[in-house]
Parts: sequence; structure tokens; C-alpha cells
Amino acid sequence: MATVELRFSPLPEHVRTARLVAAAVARRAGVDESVLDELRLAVGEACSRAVGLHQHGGLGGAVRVALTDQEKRFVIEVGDGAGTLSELAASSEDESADGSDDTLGLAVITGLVEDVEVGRDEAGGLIRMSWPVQPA
Amino acid sequence: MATVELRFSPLPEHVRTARLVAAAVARRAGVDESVLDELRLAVGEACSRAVGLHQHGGLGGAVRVALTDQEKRFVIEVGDGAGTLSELAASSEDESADGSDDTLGLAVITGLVEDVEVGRDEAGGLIRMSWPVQPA
Amino acid sequence: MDLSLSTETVGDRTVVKVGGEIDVYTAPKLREQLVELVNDGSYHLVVDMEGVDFLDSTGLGVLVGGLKRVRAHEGSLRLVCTQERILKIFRITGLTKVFPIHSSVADAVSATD
Amino acid sequence: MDLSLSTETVGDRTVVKVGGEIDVYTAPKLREQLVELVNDGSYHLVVDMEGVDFLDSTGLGVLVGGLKRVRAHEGSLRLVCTQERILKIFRITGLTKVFPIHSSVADAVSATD
Ligand SMILES: Nc1ncnc2c1ncn2[C@@H]1O[C@H](COP(=O)(O)OP(=O)(O)O)[C@@H](O)[C@H]1O
Ligand SMILES: Nc1ncnc2c1ncn2[C@@H]1O[C@H](COP(=O)(O)OP(=O)(O)O)[C@@H](O)[C@H]1O
Repeated sequence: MATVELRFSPLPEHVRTARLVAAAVARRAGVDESVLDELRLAVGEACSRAVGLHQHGGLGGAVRVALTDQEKRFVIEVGDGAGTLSELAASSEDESADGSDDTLGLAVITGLVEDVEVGRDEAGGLIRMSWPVQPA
Repeated sequence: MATVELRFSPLPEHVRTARLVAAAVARRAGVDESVLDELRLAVGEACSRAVGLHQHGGLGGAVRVALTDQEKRFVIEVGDGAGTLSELAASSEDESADGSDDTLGLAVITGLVEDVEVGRDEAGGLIRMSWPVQPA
Repeated sequence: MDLSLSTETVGDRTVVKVGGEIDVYTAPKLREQLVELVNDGSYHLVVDMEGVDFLDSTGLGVLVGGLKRVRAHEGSLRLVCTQERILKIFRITGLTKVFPIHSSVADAVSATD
Repeated sequence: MDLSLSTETVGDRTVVKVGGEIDVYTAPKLREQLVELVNDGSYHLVVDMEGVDFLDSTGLGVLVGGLKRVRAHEGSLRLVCTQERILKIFRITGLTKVFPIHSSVADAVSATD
């Protein structure tokens, strides 16, 4: 099981909560102070993307953030419940949006996080990221 | 569905995370600043109690905190997965513990929170508390 | 922390001073502000990011949107930013090539290239 | 924030100054400190709570445990606390009747009742 799991209804305001929780749990797990800012940003991006997918698709459900403290890595998984929509959105250019947020979001995540996988599970898209943990 | 739901493995350190999240989401939902301290304490007590039950019972599983923003009330539910253990613990006096924490914890919760119900669901004990929300 | 916004006119430029967090929650306020300025005929904008604590891709998107809007009127959108943390986000998204970034408001309002 | 602890001897009293959060996570450290003092023969304790930001029932339990320990040696455990927020927690649990609570360390170390 994840050490800590957060689920929230797809609203922008809860993305802040997700950032807050991820950073607090990561710090406590021993993730280096110097990468906490990046971690906070990356989690925010993954959650914003998930919220955007739910909102564009007019979907209810929840965004899931799983925080797992492994021996040597701190793993964060952000899953949306947007089903196949999450694939469409990742590939299509949304011309109506200012500056195509989704592409920018992924660029930020992949630019910041060394270990990142953009994949999927049963519910929809799943972004998996990890950071090293300092031995306590 | 709850607006925000947190699940965590039954370890004392995560109780802090639960306090942090509950206070942040409650504030954002419009719970008055003046009661946020009490809310934080009450959530902490409910979570500490749940963690204690899991630990005494040698149980795995997770403690659940559901935060629901209703029209006029902000509702917090803290559920343990301790099954029938949660009843035993509530009634028995644990003589080995310093000052019988469990009784003190419930005293704090019921002393602080006007609207509180101590009950149960399928998984175990469930403490339900609510606070008024200021119209935005 | 929430977003704070204030505007000031310096010659033909409008300086938008931004403070706090520009994220998925607050970015709409910044977007509104930029749209309003352009609608009111301010086409030469300087966005002062020195007070920004947090910036995500939604914020970047709003800035890119602002740039598109002023360009439609032959305008400009310049940024003021010296915070390494924030500059990094522009760099990894390739946006340092899209926005002129200055190290002070004085620099930005007098720039002409 | 974490718990901070420091001790000081004033005459026959030992003053334990506590800062930060006393909760389910940090209370074990306070318990250890109190147990150690009693084991070392300090039976007249003053716990200065003025620097405490957060106190929960686990913390109360540890203080009650400390009181039991010093009483087993005819000792005393006095608290220093003027923070209304913290006092309220002692009040609603009925512990204001159990602990002598003083408004300054000077008061507490000179109290004899
Ligand atoms: N990163 C965060 N995660 C969760 N809650 C937060 C975060 N940042 C701020 N908050 C909480 O949200 C409250 C309101 O923040 P703010 O952005 O000022 O709200 P508003 O949009 O209502 O003006 C703050 O007082 C704070 O407790
Ligand atoms: N209420 C809280 N909820 C979640 N995380 C918290 C809370 N308070 C502090 N933290 C985080 O935990 C980190 C470590 O806190 P601290 O108690 O000082 O840890 P330690 O026990 O490792 O010394 C803090 O830097 C902070 O980010």
C-alpha cells in the first residue's frame, strides 16, 4: 500500500493541497530539501493535468495521489479517472487553450524529474515519478 | 464523495499530515479561522486514536480521513480499520498506558467539537465531526 | 498563498506586478488581468515576476496567451525575473526563447528591440 | 515543527522547558525525558509549556504519567502555562484539577503547597 494516499474531486483548489501533502510527506521520508521545490512543482503539474482532463471531459470521480516511501526512493503516482480521454488529450493540440497547457505541463514534469513514466492504469492516465531518499 | 480523502498507514508521523490537510482544506472551504485550531486538534485526536487501535491490534490497513464540503457544514470523518477492536478499546481501561490516552482523546474531541458522533462502519470505528462554514 | 496583482503605467508601458503563487487555481485571475489590459488598449506589457513564489505550467500558458494577444496588436510582453527557480521553468519549457526576460523593471520598460 | 527539550536545575527543582508540538509523534521523546529525570532522582519537576505550539491528548497522557512517577517518590510535577489555547485542553479534560498550573517558572519553582 502507499504510505499516504490522497483522493480529491477534480477542482483546481485541491491541487494546492496535493502539493502541500506531497512535499510534507516527502520531506519527512527523507527526500533532500534541495529537490522539494521541484517535487512540489512536478506533483502540481501532474495533478493540474489530471484536473484538466476531468474538467474537459465533464467527468466526476477523483484524482488520486499515492505517496510511497520505499527503501531508497520516494515514489509519487498521480492517476486520473479520465479513461481513454487521457490519451487523446496527451496527443491532441487544444487550440482553444492559451499556450497548450497540457504540453507545457508534461514539458515541466519531464524537464524536472529524472525518473518519470507517463503511462496508464484501469482508471485512466498514470504519472509515476520518484526521487532518491537520504538514508536516515 | 468526499471532497478530499486521505488514507495513511497507521504511523504517528502521518497524523501530522492529516492535521495539516484537514486545516488547509477546511480553511479553504470557509471554516472560520477561530475554530481551525480546534479542528486541527480534534482531527489529530481522532487520527491518533485510530493509529493507536491499529498499533495495539498489530493491524495493517489504513486510517481514512474524509473531508466533505457540504453547503453549510464542513464534515470530517475519521475511520479506523480496527473492526471490533475499536469498541473494546473505547470501553476498556488500558492500565498499562500512561494516563489512559484513549479516554483523554475522546474527552478532548467531545470537549472541543459541538457536533460529533462516535460510531462505526464496516471497517471499524468512525468519528464524524462537523463545523459551520461561512457563506463565501 | 494567493496571487496578488497591481498595475502601473510607465510611459507607453504597463507594468503588471505579480506576487504569490501562479498556479492552476490562481492563473485565471492573471489571465483576466492581461485580457482586460489588452482590451483597454495596453499593448506593451511588462510582467514583473520578482514577487512570484510559485509558477506552474498553467501560469506559463497564461503568459503565452498574453503574448499572443499583444502581438495581435503589434505589442510586446516582457518579463522581469531574476529568481533562478522561476527562470528554470522558462528554460526547461523552451520559453526563454519566446519571452524577453529582463533583470529589472527599469531595464524592461526601456528595452526596445 | 518538532519538539524541543531542555532542562535546568533550580534549587531542588528541575525545570523542563518544552517547545514545539507535543503530539502522538513527539510525545515519546517527552516521556523518555521525564522517565530519565525520575530515574536519576529528580522528583520535583516543573514543566515549562510556554513554548508549546500544539498539545494533544498523547501529550497530556505523558504528563499524567510523569505525575504518577514523581508521586511514587513523594515528588511533584508543576506546569507553567499561560496560553489560553493550551489551558483550554487541560480544562476540558479536567486536568486543571490534577496539575498545579503556574503563570511563571519563578512562581512554580517557589511554590510549596
Ligand atoms: N498549498 C496549499 N495547499 C493547501 N492549502 C493551502 C495552500 N496554500 C494555501 N492554502 C490554504 O488556503 C487558504 C486560502 O488561501 P488563498 O489562496 O489565500 O485563498 P483564497 O483564494 O480564498 O484567497 C490559506 O489560508 C491556506 O491555509
Ligand atoms: N503538521 C504537519 N504535517 C505534515 N508535515 C509536517 C507537519 N509539521 C511539520 N511537517 C513536516 O515535517 C518535517 C519534519 O518535521 P520535524 O517534526 O521537524 O521532523 P523530525 O521529526 O524528522 O525532526 C517538517 O520540515 C515539515 O515539512
